[in-house]
Amino acid sequence: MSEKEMPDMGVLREKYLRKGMLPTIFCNGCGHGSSLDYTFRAIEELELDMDKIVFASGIGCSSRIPGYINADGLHTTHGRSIAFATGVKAANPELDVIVFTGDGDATGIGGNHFIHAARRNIDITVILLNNFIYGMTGGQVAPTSPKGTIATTSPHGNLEGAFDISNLAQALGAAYVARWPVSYPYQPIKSIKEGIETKGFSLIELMSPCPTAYGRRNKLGNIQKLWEWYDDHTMLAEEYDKINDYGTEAEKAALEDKIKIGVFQHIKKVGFFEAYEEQIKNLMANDDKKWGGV
Amino acid sequence: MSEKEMPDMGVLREKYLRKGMLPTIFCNGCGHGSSLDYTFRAIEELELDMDKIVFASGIGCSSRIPGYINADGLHTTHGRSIAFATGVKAANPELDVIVFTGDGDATGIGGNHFIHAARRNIDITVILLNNFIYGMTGGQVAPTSPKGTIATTSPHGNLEGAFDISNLAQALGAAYVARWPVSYPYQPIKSIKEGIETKGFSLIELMSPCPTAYGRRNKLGNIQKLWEWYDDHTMLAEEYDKINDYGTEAEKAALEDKIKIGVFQHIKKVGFFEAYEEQIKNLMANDDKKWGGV
Amino acid sequence: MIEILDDWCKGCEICVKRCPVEALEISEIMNKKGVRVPRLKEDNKCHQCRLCELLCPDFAITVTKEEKEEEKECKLIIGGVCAD
Amino acid sequence: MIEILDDWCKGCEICVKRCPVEALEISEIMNKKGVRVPRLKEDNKCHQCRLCELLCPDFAITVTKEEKEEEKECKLIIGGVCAD
Amino acid sequence: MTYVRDPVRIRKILGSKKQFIMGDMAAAYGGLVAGVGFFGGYPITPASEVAEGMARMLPRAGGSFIQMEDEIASMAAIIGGAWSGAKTMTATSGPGFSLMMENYGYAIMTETPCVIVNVQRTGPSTGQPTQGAQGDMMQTRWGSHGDMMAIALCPSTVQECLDMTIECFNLSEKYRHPVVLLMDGEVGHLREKVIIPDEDEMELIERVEATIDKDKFIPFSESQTQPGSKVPDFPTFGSGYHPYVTGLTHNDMGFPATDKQPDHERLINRLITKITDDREALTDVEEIMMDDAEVVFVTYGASARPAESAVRMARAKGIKAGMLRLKLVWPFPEKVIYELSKKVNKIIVPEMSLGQMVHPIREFAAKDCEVTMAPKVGGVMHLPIELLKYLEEAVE
Amino acid sequence: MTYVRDPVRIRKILGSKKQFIMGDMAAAYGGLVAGVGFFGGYPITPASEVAEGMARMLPRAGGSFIQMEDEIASMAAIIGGAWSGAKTMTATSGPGFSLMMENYGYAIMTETPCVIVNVQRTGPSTGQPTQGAQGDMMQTRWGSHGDMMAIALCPSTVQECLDMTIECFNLSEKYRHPVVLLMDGEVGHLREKVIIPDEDEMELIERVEATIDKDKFIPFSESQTQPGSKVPDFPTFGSGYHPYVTGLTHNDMGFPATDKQPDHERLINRLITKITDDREALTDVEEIMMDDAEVVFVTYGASARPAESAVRMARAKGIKAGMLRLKLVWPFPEKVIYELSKKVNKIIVPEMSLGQMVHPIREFAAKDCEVTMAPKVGGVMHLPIELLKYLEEAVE
Amino acid sequence: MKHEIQVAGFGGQGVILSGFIIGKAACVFDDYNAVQSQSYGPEARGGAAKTAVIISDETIGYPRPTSIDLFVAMAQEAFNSYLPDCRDDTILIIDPDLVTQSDVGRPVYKIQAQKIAEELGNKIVTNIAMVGALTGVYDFGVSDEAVKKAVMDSVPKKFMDLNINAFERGLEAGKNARPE
Amino acid sequence: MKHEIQVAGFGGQGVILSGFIIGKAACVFDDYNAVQSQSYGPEARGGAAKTAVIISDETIGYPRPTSIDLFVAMAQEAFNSYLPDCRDDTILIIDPDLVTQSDVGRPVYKIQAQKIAEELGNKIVTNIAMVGALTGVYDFGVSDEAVKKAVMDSVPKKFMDLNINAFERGLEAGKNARPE
Ligand SMILES: Cc1ncc(C[n+]2csc(CCOP(=O)(O)OP(=O)(O)O)c2C)c(N)n1
Ligand SMILES: Cc1ncc(C[n+]2csc(CCOP(=O)(O)OP(=O)(O)O)c2C)c(N)n1
Ligand code: SF4
Ligand code: SF4
Ligand code: SF4
Ligand code: SF4
Ligand code: SF4
Ligand code: SF4
Ligand SMILES: [Mg+2]
Ligand SMILES: [Mg+2]
Repeated sequence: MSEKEMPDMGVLREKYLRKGMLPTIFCNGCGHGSSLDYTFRAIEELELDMDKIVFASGIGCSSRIPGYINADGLHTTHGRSIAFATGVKAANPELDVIVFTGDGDATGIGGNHFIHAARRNIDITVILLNNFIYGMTGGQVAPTSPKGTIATTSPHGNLEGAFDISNLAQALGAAYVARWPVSYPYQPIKSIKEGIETKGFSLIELMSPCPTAYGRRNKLGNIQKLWEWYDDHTMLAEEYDKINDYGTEAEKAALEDKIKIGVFQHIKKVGFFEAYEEQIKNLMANDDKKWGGV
Repeated sequence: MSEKEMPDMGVLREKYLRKGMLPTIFCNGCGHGSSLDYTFRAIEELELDMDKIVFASGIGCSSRIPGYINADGLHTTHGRSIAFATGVKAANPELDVIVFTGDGDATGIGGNHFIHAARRNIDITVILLNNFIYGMTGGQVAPTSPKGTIATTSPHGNLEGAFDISNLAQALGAAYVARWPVSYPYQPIKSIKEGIETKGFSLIELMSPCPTAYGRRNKLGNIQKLWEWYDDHTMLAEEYDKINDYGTEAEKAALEDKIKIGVFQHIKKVGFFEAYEEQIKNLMANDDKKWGGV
Repeated sequence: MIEILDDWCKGCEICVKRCPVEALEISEIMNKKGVRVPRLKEDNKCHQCRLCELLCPDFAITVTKEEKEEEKECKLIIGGVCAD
Repeated sequence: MIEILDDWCKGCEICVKRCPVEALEISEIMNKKGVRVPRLKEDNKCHQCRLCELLCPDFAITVTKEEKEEEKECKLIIGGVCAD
Repeated sequence: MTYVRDPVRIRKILGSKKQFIMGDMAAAYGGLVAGVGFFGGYPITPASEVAEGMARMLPRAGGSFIQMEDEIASMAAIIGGAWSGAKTMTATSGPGFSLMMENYGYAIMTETPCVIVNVQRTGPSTGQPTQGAQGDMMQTRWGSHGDMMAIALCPSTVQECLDMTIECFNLSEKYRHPVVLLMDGEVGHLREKVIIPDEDEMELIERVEATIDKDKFIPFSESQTQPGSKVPDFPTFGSGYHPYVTGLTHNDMGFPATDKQPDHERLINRLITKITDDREALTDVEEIMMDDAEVVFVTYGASARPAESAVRMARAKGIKAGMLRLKLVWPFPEKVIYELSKKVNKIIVPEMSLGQMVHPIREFAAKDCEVTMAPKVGGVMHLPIELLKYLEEAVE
Repeated sequence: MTYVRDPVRIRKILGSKKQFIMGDMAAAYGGLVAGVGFFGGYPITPASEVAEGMARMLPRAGGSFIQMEDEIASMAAIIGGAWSGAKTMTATSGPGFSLMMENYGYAIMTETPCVIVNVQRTGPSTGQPTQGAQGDMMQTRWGSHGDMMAIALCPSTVQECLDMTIECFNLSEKYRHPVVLLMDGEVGHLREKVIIPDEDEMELIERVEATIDKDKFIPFSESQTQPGSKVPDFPTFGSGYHPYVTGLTHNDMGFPATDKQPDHERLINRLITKITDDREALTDVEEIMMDDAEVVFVTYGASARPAESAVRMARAKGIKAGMLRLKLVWPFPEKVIYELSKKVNKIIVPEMSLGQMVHPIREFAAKDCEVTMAPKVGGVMHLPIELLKYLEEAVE
Repeated sequence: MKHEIQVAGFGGQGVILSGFIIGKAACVFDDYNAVQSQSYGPEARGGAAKTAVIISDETIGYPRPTSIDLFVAMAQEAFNSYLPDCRDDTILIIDPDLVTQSDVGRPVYKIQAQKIAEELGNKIVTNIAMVGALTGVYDFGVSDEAVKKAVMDSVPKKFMDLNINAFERGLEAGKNARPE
Repeated sequence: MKHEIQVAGFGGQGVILSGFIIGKAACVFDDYNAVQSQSYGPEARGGAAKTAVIISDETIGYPRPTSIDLFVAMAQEAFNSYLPDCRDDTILIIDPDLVTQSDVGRPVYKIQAQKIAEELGNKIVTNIAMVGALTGVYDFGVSDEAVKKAVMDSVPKKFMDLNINAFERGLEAGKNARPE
């Protein structure tokens, strides 16, 4: 329906935001709010019925997002949103389930649910706001924090390797995987749309600036500089791969500093609940045959 | 020291087995016992001091293995062995830590600890006995069970995608990753040796036949047939990849039925605790300078 | 026309810095929280590309496509448009 | 020489089936658990490759490298060798 | 679409009316009969058979079974499923129950109806996996952080495993609270005769769904349609009510109120009093030879069986023994115990633990009535003669 | 090599002797002073500052800090670390504490010394993350499945946060038991003066390591070197003793005995009585104006502070009020409470919960002494005047 | 009326199923009460298996055996381990091919159940033959017909005939058996 | 002797630090007891911030203020919200650039702390200037010198001079200020 023009923010606010919950609790310059904006626009373009979408989340700044949406919201326990979402979907596969989660929520404490949902190809859309840090609790090191990160719990510099979440999801065969910085509006909107439309497990990893708990401590400058950081430190997957394959040594070395972005995976797979419904249908038909109809 | 000859089983039993715990509780034809044999031989070849190795495990048939070893043993809670092992190593990095775990233990309930240890490059050796099933509890479906598997909790056929554990570890950048069936003795021994020697996180995935809870229900025949199954259903990685890249369509289609085996990854990386010791040394030196010596 | 929901604006200046034609500026107007909120410059080349609306992390900007001539007037609409 | 720790043997027959020279067979000897345990065949080509020892999942087989001539004798050593 | 219970189909799946089955399986039957639409579980001895029964039967009834990645996820998934409108269930044993504690609290906080079967085994820790016990009684009441209340039932027979599972669902729907069936491994792995109730032989309480005008709907306060009920009407996901469900302290509208003392007090008081107001109505005990009893067992679960045998043996010897069996253990039947303690000389509490329910019993007993433990640990039931000895000693 | 405590270095890292710090930070200081060699934790409000303090200081002292992937892993890691010979520690709050319940039970079962700081916040569930509470008191005692005993201390001041952390380590080493410092968010986030003890101003109890001949060593039975102690000597990993540590029921040698009733009974009895035998010796209470008191508060943690103020206000009004503060809450000081209840007319239990410790207090109080709750929930301490009212009403 | 029957052997012999059949016969195909309990080895990985069935016309309180009327042993270890739990006059049945040392100074019924099964072509029905045998030897108040129905109700359709044959051959052997 | 001081403003203004400095001055650089407590907004994400310090020469029981002697407001919202907690004679200090409406019918000390900080080149030391000011305005028993030491002990070495200047300028302003 992209022919229809996108309504303006006044209209979107009225339609999608939960009255009485705004403004958000997010800090000045936090990127999390933008991801919600993009989600509204994706939903608007898809003309989905907001009565039939459930927004689930765990705990974290990012996980506060469903609180702002005028729709069914399930703000669960830290790290478990995907497991809750699996249940929501299992009990009523007709509902669309969109999970908002953080890097810590989804891959720190919640890593297991994340990988199992991807493996099972559970038909949900996960919008993961990666700010490389535990924002809500004040800036502890996250499994996504780059080596050397200064955080309240890595005051001498982080020594751990970081998860590349999209890469992990890809390795697990997720049906849809994309990564973008929130500072790019159009690509996230498109990816969220595609993610929702994809059968099976979709991950949209949005890199979201956290000036308070990450930027400040890691000398990434003020809000503006932090938002700009992504311009210099990201590269489209195609280009990245090309350099990686055919680039000069110097070009390759420069990749060290770059995060790959783009749509990494988009495959047609039977969603778990599709397969399940099929199995149920067959079992019932079998029984009916055996019993001569119920 | 491979020049020195391997002592015979009589000697190995005396040296490595814990008196009073044998015979094992494993079923007739279970492959788990062999993995322990291979481990002894790897340790024997490396001439390691059994006083300085800790064997940790979670819960499951596979996780019973440390009980049979005459060494420090930590039989923990289901799924958590790798987290316990991380603590063992953190508090005394001089100890070698070998984790015995099952597919359910390590990647079902314990998946999160597994991926985080790999990410951190925790310097432990994980010997994972993959029997595609929850053996100890009587044959429930595992995250490794192939699609269609009949298990007590997938009586109508498993619909979930299966983890390829080695592939997952590889994607996480584990320092050492190898997979073999236990029916091949020499390769596992070599891989266990290499795994122990490798700095950082090593995974040796051993496919272990479970006649009781897996083979029987999935019509893989008697013990013999089940052990032979691996001969027909595995292919060396190099060969597999070659076919995948250059094979005919028919050849490629035949890969469907094959599990890749071999050493998939073997890279030099600084182990987490190596890096940590370095950081501690620097911090202390700094303080000493500041204070003019302690 | 650009409407700013002043009380939702936190003052990040993303809109100001990312407007392709530098049409916005931080004004003297302070909202409840003491934040100085952005406004279209007196003299601006805003072509209603909506980038500011899209990027504002706080749902504070509305770009309504109206005729150029109406724009001046619209700048005066401030605060409280949608909050309840 | 092949020693079998009879009471540890569970009777899987891996040793029998995987011996490259088919030197082993299931004997009439029953252990405590009622399992018939393997033995070298009367007439065997065992070349002490140790595969059976390596593969036995129950640590029940010991292949001790000794002179061929001693082998016959060794076959008689059964059960209880190492258990306490 | 949310699962719709089809009683005819379910009855056919279950088969003949009279069966010889395990306690675990009876719980699965009970769940099916009650109308479970989604079961999420993780295997663990001695509870796996509940999940296995469900895996076999539920998809044939049109519902779904998922073996989740662990017990945390199981608990999470059944809560999620409940919000989609289904009756949901899980089953576990001690180690898994411990892992569920955080989400158990979440279910309480969010007023989510669901049923947890805990087939207790010998703990602590991995303990004795195949041996039954009654060591998770207090955990059910106190195991999650913060203020909470519990509803829990204890079956003593396989028939009760079935009937009480249905009862658990009824209470769960009525109070919008996670209800625990505190089975023990002894009963769970016992086979006995059960009679499968027909539709007209049982009562099913169904969730009160929100029906009020959407603008007027208040999701987390007293019911807007059931006068006098402190249990809010349920705004099923997908029905357009757009509730915001959170484990944070929330106001009546469901919005976070994390620094508002009055909101918290109001919420927590309601969450607890919605149950404790009915404490006496909920009380469910069985009395054996209590009329003139002077020394009594207060029991529950498997322990009630040797205790009953011991009481009969004691009566044969002329001892005025009796037994009070708690079928519902939480909320604790304070008044019954108090009144009992006024009437009898001595209360003996046989438990397959070092003593758990004995604590509230002692707390609520009048002080002139002696309350004694009769613990038995290690996965073995009390022998009737062991318990007889307690009675004999009491009257010596 | 296992961490070796260097008191001089630690003292320098901590800085001046008199400081103005938070309760959380004081716990980190206490851990450092006690000789923690490994801290594994996961952030959570209001406990994160303990981990943050450790992250900053511990590596400088030569120890290691790891932020684990969750609280389950944190608890696992500190148990593993303890077996490598280090003193180990974690810190969390309600939701994390709930997640630790399984491994907490494992630590009890395997007799692993370690310290858990729980900075309690308002629950249940996510509740009010930034608000203090005292809602995990009973969970500490009953939160894991199966039979268990707890050792837990409650600080009322920041100085006590430091001192009691050291005490927790001492008890943990002495009894080989996971010990819980049950702070509340109020005290945890309060700043006060603390005096850092010098080496000669404190006593540190160190682990009794196994020294006996390896062949004669019995890993899970009474001590072989400390006559009369039920606590076995500790066979540190790497020292050649080759213990097999399991959460399964095990015999004295540590081997699984999962179907042996006597082994289980023996083990569990020892695990519990090694602590409860010392119940009276462990009892640690503070008495305020108790000599002639007729109505008393029994308190602990932050609540003791407004209670003390209220007692002083009451005394000024001529009311014979007093206060008994429990510094060690578990094992429960049964005798002290019983004796107190014999002496006074009324016991009032102010708690930042709907009432938790009031249950054992009521259980162990003589029945002629009235025991009343004085609950306050929602993250706010009782006001002294609120508590004064309870006293006034009591004497009316 | 109350009967306590204990059957013991190795895991994999179908010992539990045999108890199940007896209990089911009593309460589904006849109208008694029955309880069946079982004991596992450490983790149910092979090893010993034991089941006890109590049949009564009254409600059954304590569900474990306290006074065993009939003990069936299908393995030597089981026989040795559980004989002490029996009364002096407990009826004993063994399969002499599985329990070779049964000389305990009192009469024992010897039923070659495994042999019967092998003759029928599949060792797997040893337990069913033994169910037949014990029904023949010991009258626990349930008709042969009811037990047979319980067998039929408890085995896979495919192997129905085999199982019925095993049961009947066992029953016959039981009826003809005399204690030795 | 007992003093209760409350400082309130926005998150990010260093309100908590200012309370910390006062408490530290009292108990580390002088010999009193002090407790500092703080209140957070929902999840400490910006929003309001408030801290209270109690200074006493006796043990401090209840650690939250019950009778505020001095209230310092560094934001309008804070002023409005917490004024009701004050006594009628509580001394009030505001920064008139941050609290523009302070006309509550009673005298208020007005200290342009933010302006002082801006003049010194960095708004970030507003809180330190305010610490100086309140020390100048209100005698809570702790010497100026002790407060200064606490400032020096609590700020990064790099910004020592800036902070000392801010403190001293604030102190002077405080000493000279008269309630308006
Ligand atoms: C069981 C549990 N452990 C810890 C916490 C504390 N906690 C709340 S949010 C959070 C981190 C969130 O990080 P992330 O998911 O990255 O979200 P962000 O705030 O960065 O958007 C933590 C550790 C909790 N609420 N529950
Ligand atoms: C918390 C918890 N949940 C469940 C169990 C039950 N349990 C024990 S072992 C096991 C599965 C083990 O499977 P795997 O790791 O694959 O080992 P295997 O037995 O197949 O070798 C399960 C679910 C448990 N002990 N603890
Ligand atoms: S702490 Fe970071 S992630 Fe959280 S609201 Fe602030 S800027 Fe956003
Ligand atoms: S159940 Fe399977 S994995 Fe376990 S011991 Fe038996 S064969 Fe091995
Ligand atoms: S609509 Fe475009 S041009 Fe106009 S102000 Fe916004 S960003 Fe600038
Ligand atoms: S982007 Fe939005 S919040 Fe930021 S300054 Fe502009 S209007 Fe304000
Ligand atoms: S040593 Fe080799 S040849 Fe000899 S029996 Fe064993 S496998 Fe056969
Ligand atoms: S491989 Fe070992 S266990 Fe198997 S039959 Fe041979 S000796 Fe016995
Ligand atoms: Mg984050
Ligand atoms: Mg397995």
